[in-house]
Amino acid sequence: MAGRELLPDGAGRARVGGLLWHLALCGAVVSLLFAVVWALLSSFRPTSRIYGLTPSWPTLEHYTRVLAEWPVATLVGNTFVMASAVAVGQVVIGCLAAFALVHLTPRARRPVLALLTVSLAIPPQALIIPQYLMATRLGWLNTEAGLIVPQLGSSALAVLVLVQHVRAMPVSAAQAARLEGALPREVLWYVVLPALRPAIAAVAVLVFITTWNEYLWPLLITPRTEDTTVQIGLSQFVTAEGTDYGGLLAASTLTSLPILLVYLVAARRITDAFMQAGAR
Amino acid sequence: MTAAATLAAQAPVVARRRRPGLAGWSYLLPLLLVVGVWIYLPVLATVVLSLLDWNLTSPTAEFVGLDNLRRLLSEPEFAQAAGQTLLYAVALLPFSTAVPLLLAVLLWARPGRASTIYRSLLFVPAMVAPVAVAVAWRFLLNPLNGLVNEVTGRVGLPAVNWLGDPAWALPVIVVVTAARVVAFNMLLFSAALSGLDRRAVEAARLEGATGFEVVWFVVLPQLRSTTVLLGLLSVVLAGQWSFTNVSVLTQGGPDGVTDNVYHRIHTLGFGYFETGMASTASVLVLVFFALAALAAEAVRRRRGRS
Amino acid sequence: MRSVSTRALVPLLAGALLLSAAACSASAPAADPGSVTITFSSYNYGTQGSAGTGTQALLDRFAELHPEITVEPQSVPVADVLTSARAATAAGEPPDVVQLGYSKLAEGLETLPVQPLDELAGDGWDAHVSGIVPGPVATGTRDGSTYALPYTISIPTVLYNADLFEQAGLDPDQPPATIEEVRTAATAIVGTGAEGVYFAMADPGKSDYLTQSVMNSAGGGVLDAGGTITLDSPASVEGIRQIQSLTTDGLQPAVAVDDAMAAFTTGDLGMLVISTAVLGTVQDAAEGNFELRTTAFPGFGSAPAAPTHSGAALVSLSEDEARQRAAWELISFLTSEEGYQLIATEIGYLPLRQSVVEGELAGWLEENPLLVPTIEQLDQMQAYQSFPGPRSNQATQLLQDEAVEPVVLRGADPQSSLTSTANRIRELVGAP
Amino acid sequence: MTTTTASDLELRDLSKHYGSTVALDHTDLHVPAGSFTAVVGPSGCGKSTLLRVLSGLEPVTSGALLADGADLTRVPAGERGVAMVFQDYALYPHMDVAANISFGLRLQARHRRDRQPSRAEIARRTQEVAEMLELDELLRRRPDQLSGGQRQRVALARAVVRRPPVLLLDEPLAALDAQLRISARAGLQRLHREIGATVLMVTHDQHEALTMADHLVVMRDGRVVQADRPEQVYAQPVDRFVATFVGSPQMNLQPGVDGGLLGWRAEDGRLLEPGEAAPAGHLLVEGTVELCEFTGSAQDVVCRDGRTSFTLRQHVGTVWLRPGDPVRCVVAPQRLHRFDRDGRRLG
Repeated sequence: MAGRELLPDGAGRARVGGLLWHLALCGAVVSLLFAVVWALLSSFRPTSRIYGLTPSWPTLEHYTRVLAEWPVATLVGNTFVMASAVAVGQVVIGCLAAFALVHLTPRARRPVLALLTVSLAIPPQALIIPQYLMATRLGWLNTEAGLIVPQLGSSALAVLVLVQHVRAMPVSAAQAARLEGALPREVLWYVVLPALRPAIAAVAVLVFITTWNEYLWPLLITPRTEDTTVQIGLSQFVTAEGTDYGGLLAASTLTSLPILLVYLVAARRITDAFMQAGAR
Repeated sequence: MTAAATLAAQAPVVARRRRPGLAGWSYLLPLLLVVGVWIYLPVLATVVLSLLDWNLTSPTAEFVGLDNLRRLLSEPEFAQAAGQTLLYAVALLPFSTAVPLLLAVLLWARPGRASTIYRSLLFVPAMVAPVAVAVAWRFLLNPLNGLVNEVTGRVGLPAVNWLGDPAWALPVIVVVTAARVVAFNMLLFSAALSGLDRRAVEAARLEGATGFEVVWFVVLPQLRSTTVLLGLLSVVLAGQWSFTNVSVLTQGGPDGVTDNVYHRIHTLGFGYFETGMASTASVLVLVFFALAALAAEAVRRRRGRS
Repeated sequence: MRSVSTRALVPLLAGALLLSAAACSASAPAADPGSVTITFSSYNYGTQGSAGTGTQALLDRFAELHPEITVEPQSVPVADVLTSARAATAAGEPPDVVQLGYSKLAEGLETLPVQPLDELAGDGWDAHVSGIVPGPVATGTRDGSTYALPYTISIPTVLYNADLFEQAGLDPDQPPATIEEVRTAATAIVGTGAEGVYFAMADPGKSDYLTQSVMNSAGGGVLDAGGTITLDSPASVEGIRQIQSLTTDGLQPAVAVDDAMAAFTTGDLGMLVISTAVLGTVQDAAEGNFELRTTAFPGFGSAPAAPTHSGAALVSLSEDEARQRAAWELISFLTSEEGYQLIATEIGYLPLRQSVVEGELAGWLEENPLLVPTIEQLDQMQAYQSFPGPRSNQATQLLQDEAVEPVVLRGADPQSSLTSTANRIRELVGAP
Repeated sequence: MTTTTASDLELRDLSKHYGSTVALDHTDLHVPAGSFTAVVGPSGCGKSTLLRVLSGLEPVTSGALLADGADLTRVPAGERGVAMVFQDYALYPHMDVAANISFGLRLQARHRRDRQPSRAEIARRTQEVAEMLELDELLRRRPDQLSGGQRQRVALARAVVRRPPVLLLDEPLAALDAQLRISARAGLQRLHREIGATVLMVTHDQHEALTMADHLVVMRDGRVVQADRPEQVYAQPVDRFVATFVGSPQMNLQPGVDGGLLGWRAEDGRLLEPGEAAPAGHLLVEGTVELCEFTGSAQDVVCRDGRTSFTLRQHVGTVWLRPGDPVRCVVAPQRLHRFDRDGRRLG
């Protein structure tokens, strides 16, 4: 029953409680979003006004210049392909591993999970050099493969989350399927995956966003402009001649739009995915 | 032919076709392959690099053993960075546990359209490009004509050079990083909360528990495992979360007060091309967290909790 | 048994396929015999504003002159130029021509496969190099061979707000020429409530071009001719102390360069002493706020000003014969009269050939006077000095982080900070 | 185990709407103090809503709610002295049995200035109610380590330990298996006598309601159709719906004179001897046996006469009828139930 007050304190107090509730949350929204909104507003201020606080008429000068001189489409395209491929890759690897660790080789669960947990703590800054050398030896410089495959290495978080959800699932369904002669592949496909869909959506969203904002790896592996990603493109606004703030803010707004749109369209499903993921 | 006998005749067919051992490992292979090749092979390389003096381009690299370690431990910058990494971990802890948990509980207490809208808005900071947010903060914190000093000035507080003053720089970086951490963890807590049994909450209301008591005695205890997990994650990842803001806003300055091990490793590796020292620092960080993980595991096992 | 083996291997194949399919997608570009393709790593290429469009104009002009050479530009963030060049070299595919900042040049010469340009040029070398301003060329020369030619050079200059000068009762046509005059002007401006002056010593890119300019002008310097480190010598310390006194006396805001630039463009800062490279950006931002003017870098006491330069040089890393020739063609064009002329008009860096200044540029300089004071000071320009050895860039960053910033912005004691930092650098680079 | 005096509950013209759906429609109900009242009705008749409104978990749309005459309508859930056992028990998963039971008392101690009841008192009462419900060996167990029956008893213990004047039970036996249900039924009635509170039990099982309650309420479409002693409701159903809903097998109905209905209970039919004539004024019903449901002490015989069918109960000792046998039986006039065209009871 939506809208039902979960913590009723009688009519009077509910109204006051309601006001405090809205106040607290509006406070949180303002403090979390203030910088983001400020960045958005500043992207519409003319260069001569961009510094300081004097109000000014909004102008699209930065947007027109960025759209003309900055390869928005290629950068967003490359980044979208990279982020979605890494998300799909990690989810596939994660599901296969989570299913195996819970149903097929439970003995292996403790050591493998320990291995993954420690891998989370490894500073990516340190691995970048050897990873870069390996990727270039494979001829992946300035290629999609170079962007995608090495980032599959950080599937640890995805596996840890998915294992938690597969373990929370009632074991009876999988056992019943196996009794009817289902092969492991079929148990995974028909029993485990359908129940895992919310967790998969949640993990996919998390990985997509984290990969979208990755800076270090694309910087090295795709120096050529046509192959590189948004974050590297954004750093082109920080030049030796000072930072072109207007352009940078306009460009980052333009490139954040795809995720914001995906989120607004799927906001319901993404938050629900998290909610159901929790419910498992 | 008793029923049992006929059943037995069919059973072996089923058993023979199902070989969990082999199938199991083939399911694990993609993960082991990917993590092995792209995480643990480079770790091996890093360990090797930590024993060499090589700057990546010169053909010769000479074995220097623990010389890198000695140089690393002798320079004050690394020790300062390591100490400050723990400072980041502690400072970000409330923003990865208490604050998002409070927001998630508030949203959970009044389900409905309003809370869905608030939850979506509160998740936005996690999606915006880190560079853009950092730049926006540089505007706001400009000591001469930034909005923050404008406001504090009106209230009569002295103007502060937020990013340039060694006393304020680290807290400012923590606050700038906090928004993204709160946004992410708030959603994770919301997920955990949705798994709770709402009937138990109603039962507590009937037993006379006030709103606060319901949250304190019934809801929070059930979220302990999630809170502990997110707390541990925060301690491990605090340095990495603040990395972008440190490199864009302060480059570790002023006087190195905002530096952390991850940014120090980046400076050593990419700024100075001291590959040996950078690798040694990484090995130290890895060993520290591995020991911490083992210690946590031992504590958990001795406490007997499953 | 047979059915089990095939079906169980499906996930196995998936993993292997994922890896191998990716491996073969990196096909090498087919090189057609006639033309040569060279890569040009430039931190100006692709950036917003005049630097990006100017570099593109240069490359288009070069393509007209040399259709047989195709230049493949690689844009790289300014802070990571050396990083990506070294990484590319490690990967066996170094860029043929690199725009490398002077603060990183010394380390680049030690660690990158730089080619001697005079050998690549052959007999045309003397004619080509003679017209270029000698200072930066000297910086790029190591034991007789020149590995780097100056490309986009800028010198620190004094940008000042003519309107604020008038409000403070100063004559905008008589801008300060010495540090003492800067101090008096700043005092007057602070009287009107604005900030006085800001020396951009704490350069975000950790370059020490302004530190060297101050020390040189005060009679000191980071290094002396013999290679001894003299950044802690009395003269050097005195120069830095003078800049610090501006802050302690409230004439200079103790803020970061970005903050000061923001204040200057909104007209809240009287004078900004910074590299001419930012002229383009500041000009756009200051438009309509106030009248922007420039004057030469101030002298210290009676001695004339001795600013050094920042900016970048061109080096070539290609090993292959044909690509070396093509690389030299590009470098020689970019450092030719037409090259420098375009660099000055299109991007806003200094024209490094006197012939260009008197020649085609004369008319252009009338309409764009901002560069004139600096060009007139070209002959006083000192060569940029870098610490010896492969760790020179690290030493420069140490100087800026451990000494210059704390002293100028946070009131640390000049003598002790510079001395302790000098000793750490001596140990680091192994110099006296 | 002493308790405070049981409260008498009263609903006056009470309505509850969820958006457009009407769950309670101007309901009037009186639950006598100390009674064991069962509320029964088809699903969606509003019985669960009745509990949620009584407990305070749902606000009232209109009308009033009184306990011993005091107006409870606006009083918040925790302060009504009303305890409830949920259908799925709703135990606190992270607390052991002892903590689950004593949570209410510990809250009381927190809220009162005199900090009563004391820690020792709470321990004593928890132990006492645990023994009463045979839970004393399980006090350290967590809910997920208990069986369905044990969980139900913990939920009961948790509600009863606070000695509430009113105890609400939401389908308490629904989740139990058949065997456990019978013993639990007796347990609940014994518990009612011991704690002396007013018990209001909601169930969809009319048999359960008949056997356990001393006051039966039949609801339909958000309204109370009939509320009386169970035997009175069984004997004098106020309309066709109550007649067919209460009692199994269902009351036999056949068209009566002038469009009304004639109803008789399976046990009121008397078999005629072969050739015996129907006594005057008695209703004669004829048909052939279709199937027999043997229940140990009796047998329910389902017979068909052309289109209509009826059920006759035979008790042990008579000759058991077999499918296919012809049946002629009569019903005494005073055992007949007459309903008008709208199904309302006549006379």
